[in-house]
Amino acid sequence: MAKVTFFRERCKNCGLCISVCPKKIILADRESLNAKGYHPAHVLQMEKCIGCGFCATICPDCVITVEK
Amino acid sequence: MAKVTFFRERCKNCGLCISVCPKKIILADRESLNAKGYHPAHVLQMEKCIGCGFCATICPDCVITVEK
Amino acid sequence: MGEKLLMKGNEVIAEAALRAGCRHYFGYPITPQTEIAHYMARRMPQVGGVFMQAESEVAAINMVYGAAAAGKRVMTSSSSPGISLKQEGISYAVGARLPAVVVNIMRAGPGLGGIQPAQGDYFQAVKGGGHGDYKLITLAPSSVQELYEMTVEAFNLADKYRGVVMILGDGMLGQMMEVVQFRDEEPISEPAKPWAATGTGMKREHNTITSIHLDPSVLEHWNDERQNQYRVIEEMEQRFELYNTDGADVILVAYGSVARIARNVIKAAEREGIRLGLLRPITLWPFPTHAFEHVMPQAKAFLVLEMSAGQMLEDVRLTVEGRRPVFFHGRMGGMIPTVKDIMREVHEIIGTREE
Amino acid sequence: MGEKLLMKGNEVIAEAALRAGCRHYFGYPITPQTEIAHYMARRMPQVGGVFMQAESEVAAINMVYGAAAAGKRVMTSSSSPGISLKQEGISYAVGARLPAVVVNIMRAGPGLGGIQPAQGDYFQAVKGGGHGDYKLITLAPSSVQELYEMTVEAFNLADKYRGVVMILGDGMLGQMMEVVQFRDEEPISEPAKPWAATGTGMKREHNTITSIHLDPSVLEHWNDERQNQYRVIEEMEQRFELYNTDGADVILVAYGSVARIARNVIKAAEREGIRLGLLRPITLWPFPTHAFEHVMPQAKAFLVLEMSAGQMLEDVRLTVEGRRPVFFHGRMGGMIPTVKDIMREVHEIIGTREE
Amino acid sequence: MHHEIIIAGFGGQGILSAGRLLAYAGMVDGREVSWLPSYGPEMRGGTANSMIVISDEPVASPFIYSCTSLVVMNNPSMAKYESYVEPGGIIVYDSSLITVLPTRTDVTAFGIPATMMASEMDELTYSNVFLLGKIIERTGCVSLDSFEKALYDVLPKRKHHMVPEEMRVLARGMAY
Amino acid sequence: MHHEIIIAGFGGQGILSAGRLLAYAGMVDGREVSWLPSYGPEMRGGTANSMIVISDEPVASPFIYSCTSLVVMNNPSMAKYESYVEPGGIIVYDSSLITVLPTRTDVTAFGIPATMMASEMDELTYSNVFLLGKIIERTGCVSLDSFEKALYDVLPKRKHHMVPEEMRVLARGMAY
Amino acid sequence: MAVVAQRPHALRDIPLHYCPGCTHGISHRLVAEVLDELGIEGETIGISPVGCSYNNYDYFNCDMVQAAHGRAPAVATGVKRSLPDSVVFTYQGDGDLAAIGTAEIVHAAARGENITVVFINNTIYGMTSGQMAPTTLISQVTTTSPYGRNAKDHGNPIRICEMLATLQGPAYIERVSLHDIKHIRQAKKALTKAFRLQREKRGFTLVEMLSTCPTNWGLDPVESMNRVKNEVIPYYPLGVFVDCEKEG
Amino acid sequence: MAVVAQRPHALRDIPLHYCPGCTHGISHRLVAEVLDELGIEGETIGISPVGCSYNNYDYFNCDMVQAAHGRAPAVATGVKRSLPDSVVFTYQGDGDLAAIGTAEIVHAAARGENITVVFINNTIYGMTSGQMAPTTLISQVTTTSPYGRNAKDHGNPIRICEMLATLQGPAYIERVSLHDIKHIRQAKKALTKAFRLQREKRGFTLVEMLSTCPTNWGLDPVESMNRVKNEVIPYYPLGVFVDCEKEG
Ligand SMILES: Cc1ncc(C[n+]2csc(CCOP(=O)(O)OP(=O)(O)O)c2C)c(N)n1
Ligand SMILES: Cc1ncc(C[n+]2csc(CCOP(=O)(O)OP(=O)(O)O)c2C)c(N)n1
Ligand code: SF4
Ligand code: SF4
Ligand code: SF4
Ligand code: SF4
Ligand code: SF4
Ligand code: SF4
Ligand SMILES: [Mg+2]
Ligand SMILES: [Mg+2]
Repeated sequence: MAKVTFFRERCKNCGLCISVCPKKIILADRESLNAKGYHPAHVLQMEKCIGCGFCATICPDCVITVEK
Repeated sequence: MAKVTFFRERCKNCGLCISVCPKKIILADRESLNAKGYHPAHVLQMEKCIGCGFCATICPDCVITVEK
Repeated sequence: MGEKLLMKGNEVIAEAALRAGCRHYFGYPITPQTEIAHYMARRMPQVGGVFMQAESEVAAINMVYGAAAAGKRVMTSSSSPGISLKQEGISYAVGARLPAVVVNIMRAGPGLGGIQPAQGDYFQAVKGGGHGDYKLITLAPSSVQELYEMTVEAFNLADKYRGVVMILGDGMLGQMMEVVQFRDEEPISEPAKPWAATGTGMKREHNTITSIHLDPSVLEHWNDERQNQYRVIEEMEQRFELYNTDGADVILVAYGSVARIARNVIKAAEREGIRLGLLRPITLWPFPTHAFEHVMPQAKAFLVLEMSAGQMLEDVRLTVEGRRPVFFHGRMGGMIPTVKDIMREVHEIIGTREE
Repeated sequence: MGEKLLMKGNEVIAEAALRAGCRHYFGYPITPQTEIAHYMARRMPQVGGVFMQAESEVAAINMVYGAAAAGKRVMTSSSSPGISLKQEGISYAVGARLPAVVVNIMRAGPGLGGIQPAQGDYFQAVKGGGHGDYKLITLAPSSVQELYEMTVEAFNLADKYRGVVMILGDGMLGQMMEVVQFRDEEPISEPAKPWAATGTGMKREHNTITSIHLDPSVLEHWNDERQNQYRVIEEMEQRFELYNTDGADVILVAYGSVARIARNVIKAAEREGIRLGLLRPITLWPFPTHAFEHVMPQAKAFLVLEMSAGQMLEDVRLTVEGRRPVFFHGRMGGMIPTVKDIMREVHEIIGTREE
Repeated sequence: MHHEIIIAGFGGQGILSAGRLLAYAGMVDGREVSWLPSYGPEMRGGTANSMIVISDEPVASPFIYSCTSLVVMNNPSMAKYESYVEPGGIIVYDSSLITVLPTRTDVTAFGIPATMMASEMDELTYSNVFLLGKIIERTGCVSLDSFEKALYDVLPKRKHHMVPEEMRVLARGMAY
Repeated sequence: MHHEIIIAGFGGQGILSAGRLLAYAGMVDGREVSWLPSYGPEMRGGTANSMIVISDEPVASPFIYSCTSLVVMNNPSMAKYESYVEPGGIIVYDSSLITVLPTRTDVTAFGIPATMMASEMDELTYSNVFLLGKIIERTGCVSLDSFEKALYDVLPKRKHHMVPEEMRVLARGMAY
Repeated sequence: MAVVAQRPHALRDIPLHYCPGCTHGISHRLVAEVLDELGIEGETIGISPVGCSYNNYDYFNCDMVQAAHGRAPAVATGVKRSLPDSVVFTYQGDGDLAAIGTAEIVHAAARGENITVVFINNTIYGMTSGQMAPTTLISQVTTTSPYGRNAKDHGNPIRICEMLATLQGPAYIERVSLHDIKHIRQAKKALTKAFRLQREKRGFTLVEMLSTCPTNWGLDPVESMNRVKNEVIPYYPLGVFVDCEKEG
Repeated sequence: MAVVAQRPHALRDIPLHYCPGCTHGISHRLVAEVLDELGIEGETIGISPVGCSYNNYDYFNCDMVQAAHGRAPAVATGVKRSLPDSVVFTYQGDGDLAAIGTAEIVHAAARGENITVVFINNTIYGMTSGQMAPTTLISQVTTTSPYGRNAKDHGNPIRICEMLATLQGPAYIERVSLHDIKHIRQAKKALTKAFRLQREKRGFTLVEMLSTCPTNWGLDPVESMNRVKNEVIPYYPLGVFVDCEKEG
């Protein structure tokens, strides 16, 4: 199983990780805002993650660490 | 017959006209110096001139007028 | 006068240039003056003029040189580092006697520095940041309305004296919005330019625009003529404002944005029963020495306020020449002088003088 | 001291730089200083240094910036128009606190102007032709021997204060030949440069060389530090020569080439029984105010001589501040002041004072 | 009357346009006005503020060292500007973003979760309008009619259809 | 001793190198010397001059307004510099180029057809050496030994073989 | 569990100031990864431009020098000629490199200056609020081409790789894109090769990265990536323009 | 008797200051002849460079504007955008155009600025006494490459026509030579075409003329012509690089 960690204070909710995730499991957290005023991205069903690293590859802000 | 006129005060004795004259009739006048200190070019046997205009074409200083 | 409009200083400069008949603008983007270019980019095509974003400030000033050589009213604008790059071109335009308007909306330096307001390019403007002996008429507006009026004026002066006129503002003036009212018609005076390179039409001797004179005596003569002209300008074109100076204990000397803060200082002082005056140079060159003669009889001391380490200060000292004490308060780096700090200086000066 | 050599001023500058440990030179050709580049082009490869002809003066000063950032002793040279183009880069180098030596062998301006000697870039050098509040230590040698000594000095001062040092000469100094004697060993003091960008080697925090500080208070603090440093320099680094000033009726003030003509004037005056003195600023910034205090007690008047419309004149007036009359004689355009004309001024001054 | 207002937060939160609207409305009201934006190097996300003066007298300096009202939309700006507010003045802040609450007791503070409310309406640009509503309600610095005119004059034509909604948002802010 | 010498003509006539040779020779003689070239923008054909001071005292200004000796190789330079010569001084000119002869009576003038003579030797660079010869002969500003050493020191190695010939040319100039 | 992706060492652990979705962040990470993987962080000196990435000297862990607008190649030349065994790269926007810095990039390339240029082409001046760049596409609306760029007034956009490829100094020039995972990976390959060739002293290397500026394009980050794919790449074809390893 | 060759009207009747045999004089006459023959002297504005031809404003009979070193294309742009119906040409040396003026020539070309550039490539800085230019040939000795230009330190010479031909702005670019009668005639044809296309508002035109600098080459004028033929042309091939009439 893969593990994806988000450094939520760094996220700017740009949506790029969301757009490239082959499993479509990344979403912006509409319930919360980080200090910068963004709804940070997070993974909803971590078990579906295949650890492909696409999200981290495209994230411009080094928000994401992927482990497998 | 062709006629070649040199504006001798303008001549810098660069030798270019001499080098291109197909009839080899242009020479520097070793006997005289113009005010700039150059031996000006002149034609020795004007009758051999074919009025080709080569000399005027290459003269950088507009020294030469060719008529035919 | 037209209706009241709320406009940005930078945009007003652009609009004023258009109203002054400027149809050629060449520039390169830089904060905090970019809105001038944006405005020109929108409006020039509408009025049949030319807006061009040059590949660099160096290219821009040389395009200005070309358009001016062709006899057009022309302007460029930039901010501090960009103006440094234009120094060679400015010196050339002066050398070739080309009328042009150059706007510097100053930011903090040196180097890339910061982008907040500063007045650290005073020396560059009035002493000549380029090579050789030359002067630029340098106008220092202090409100958006004045940005408008001075810009129109700049074009007239450039043509009148066949020289480069600089408008020296700062980021605060360029970025702020204030109410402006435009005149219905501008007082434009544009002389004929028979010297311009517009093509001979085979009807006259060829014109040449050049700044090179290899014969020193010719070049000296050219320079002597300039210096004579400069003396005329120094006599005729000084502009300044005196505010509240009668019976003032201390005369504040400030230009541009800082002069506005000085007004707040005067109010604050009034509340304490201290009477301060303001001597506001509007032309930085020619430096308004006449203004000083006006106030000298009653002035006890001068306090120069600048957003610099003290540049106009030197011109004040050259003018006062030891006849009165001259004090200085300056801020740098984009910091804006505060009323509190200035009042502290005022107290000290008055204390000093009361001994 | 080594043997006597007959050398050209420009070549001596280059040789002196090499002796001062400069192994990096970036320049762009321009009359009348090109021999500096020619000399460097010949010698640098022989000593394992870098001579590079840049694509422009702008590129050259930015290469200087790079080499200085890498911790090297580095120099560029040019003449007036080329120095104008370097203004942005000079301001950046100061802003990034990089030690470097810039040589300006002045010619007549403005614009393309002429190529004969002039001193019209004094303001540009000492007031700051670039944007922002900064100062360059500015050295004004007056002989070929001094070109040598001052060039070595320039590198030491640049490193000592981490700043840009300018050598301000003119076409006459650069082109003339005179006898020079080199020392066997140079008094080089080059401090360690732990701030330089040389690669971290993964052994230290990364170094950054930058001139940008967007926070105004940070940039102001940076500027305040500079101003404090400038005050130290003003105290410590003034250099000047006093010649024949004791009991002089009039003190001539002149630097560089013109100071040599002043010596002829002093001789000529002596023949007429008039005693003139010479105050020769060697540092133009810091301006040698101390020298004036030395001579002020006995000086009756000052006569400033320049190949300009009167630039150093302002610094003299700022220093004298009305305590003595200050007169001026200047030539422009590449014209060199004559003994006769200066003597005429002297007579007038003395006449005036005798009334 | 003499109002000195600072609006501060991140770039992209409409800090500058909110201030401009106020100044414009003030002009429509016939006052002397000035508006001074901060201009950071960053297009989005940097801190931004604008300073507005609305007065019966000519505006001396558009740059102000204290204010009568403060609108604040992020923590750094609260830290920086809280002390600027004159005694008796007001602070209106976005309580959905601000976690470090104002501590002063000589001013009145209002928290409105403006960004959250705007986010719920799916129109983030409304967030500052909520806050402006409160300022206008408490200080009367500009009239509602002028504010509406300002919206029409300042917004591009294609956004004019949003004006009624913006006025409703303003009213919600006033009433919060 | 104090000699102020001007050498003037067209660029390309060796005006500058001739001056440099004199200054160098002066240095070898143990004098104080200076050499100041004019530097025109033109590589060839423009006017050129060099000013040389050879003295027992330190040289004040290398730029001179008058001279004790003048070497002149074209008409414009004659027009310009004739008046520079101090009374009692000398003028040496190239009579193959100069058509406007000196008119002063308080100086001594010598015409030598130097360019023609050099042209006949097929070595135009000798023209100035003829003229220098005359100056040296009349003024003794430098010694012949020093001049010869100057030639060896100043000329590149590959031209050293010309030195004896140059000294002969010099002698011809002296004797002309 | 093994780490698949994380912040590289050469990128410092501080927030980036770029707008949401701006690809500057991606190119930063790629450069840093290459420094890590080639093990050259300690011998590298980077040159920061003037542009949105003006302060990337704060982001990279190697020594950094901030340059005047457009002059990074000259500054890099100064550094590299001083420290010939170091690794020197410039990071430059399209305004910086293709407008004001034209002379400097052309001559660094012509000299075969042994440096690596990371060229971020986002078809606009990002930092100064969206002016037209030499690379702006025809009909693209910017703050200084409000009616859209047109060839008659503004000329056609300059293709830098193609232009520099006519010179003999460059050892390697490639144009890549950052608009999707596949292309990001190719971008990294190109960067790796460029830095490797520099270490081998093969001469001038340049990697142009087609990038986005969501803010000034007026598009959201995902739309911006699509624009690169659909509009930018067709004008700026991807590929290798010079490769000294192919030719030799 | 008919006149075969004489001074054209557009060239003023005063002596030229150039060194003996310098081809600047030839290119001046050619430009003037073209102005005469197209009958455009009266509507032409020429831009003088900084270089040996700095004062050719004295030589041409049309209106002339002297420009700062390298900036002639920018000055020409300012003139042409002010007087769109005039004919504007720059006359620039290789130091002027290919070194300090690189950005200006590239961008004038890229914009398709409707001007004609007469580019005098004599592989050297003539005026300032023979320094290396970007066009100096490998192993050529100059005052700043006293050991001969070498590719490692100085890079290879830049071929301007080839570089500018990658842009879309140019309507016509040709390289010609002035070393003999045949080539001088071809040079004139190229110039004529360039000016004609400008009048037809077809865009940017440039004619590079391989020229000599006998003085700084240390060769006599005839040897200099031979050098052009034997050494310069092999590196700088003659021919048409862009021709809008061929392509359309
Ligand atoms: C000499 C000078 N001119 C102009 C500027 C203003 N300026 C800063 S960044 C920039 C353009 C940046 O565009 P680009 O290089 O494309 O970088 P981006 O922001 O798009 O990444 C300009 C013109 C400056 N700082 N200095
Ligand atoms: C800003 C500036 N830099 C340098 C110079 C000095 N300069 C004058 S001409 C020239 C080079 C001329 O070479 P080129 O353009 O090839 O013309 P040529 O003389 O060979 O015809 C230089 C560097 C100058 N006048 N201005
Ligand atoms: S690693 Fe791949 S599957 Fe997992 S969240 Fe990221 S993009 Fe989606
Ligand atoms: S790509 Fe990065 S910054 Fe963008 S939404 Fe995903 S985690 Fe946040
Ligand atoms: S016209 Fe021809 S043949 Fe006659 S002199 Fe000239 S080159 Fe010789
Ligand atoms: S080409 Fe002209 S200048 Fe040269 S020698 Fe012949 S006539 Fe004289
Ligand atoms: S303005 Fe554009 S390039 Fe700059 S950070 Fe924002 S999105 Fe990126
Ligand atoms: S120096 Fe060269 S280019 Fe200049 S005029 Fe002389 S020969 Fe011609
Ligand atoms: Mg960009
Ligand atoms: Mg050349």
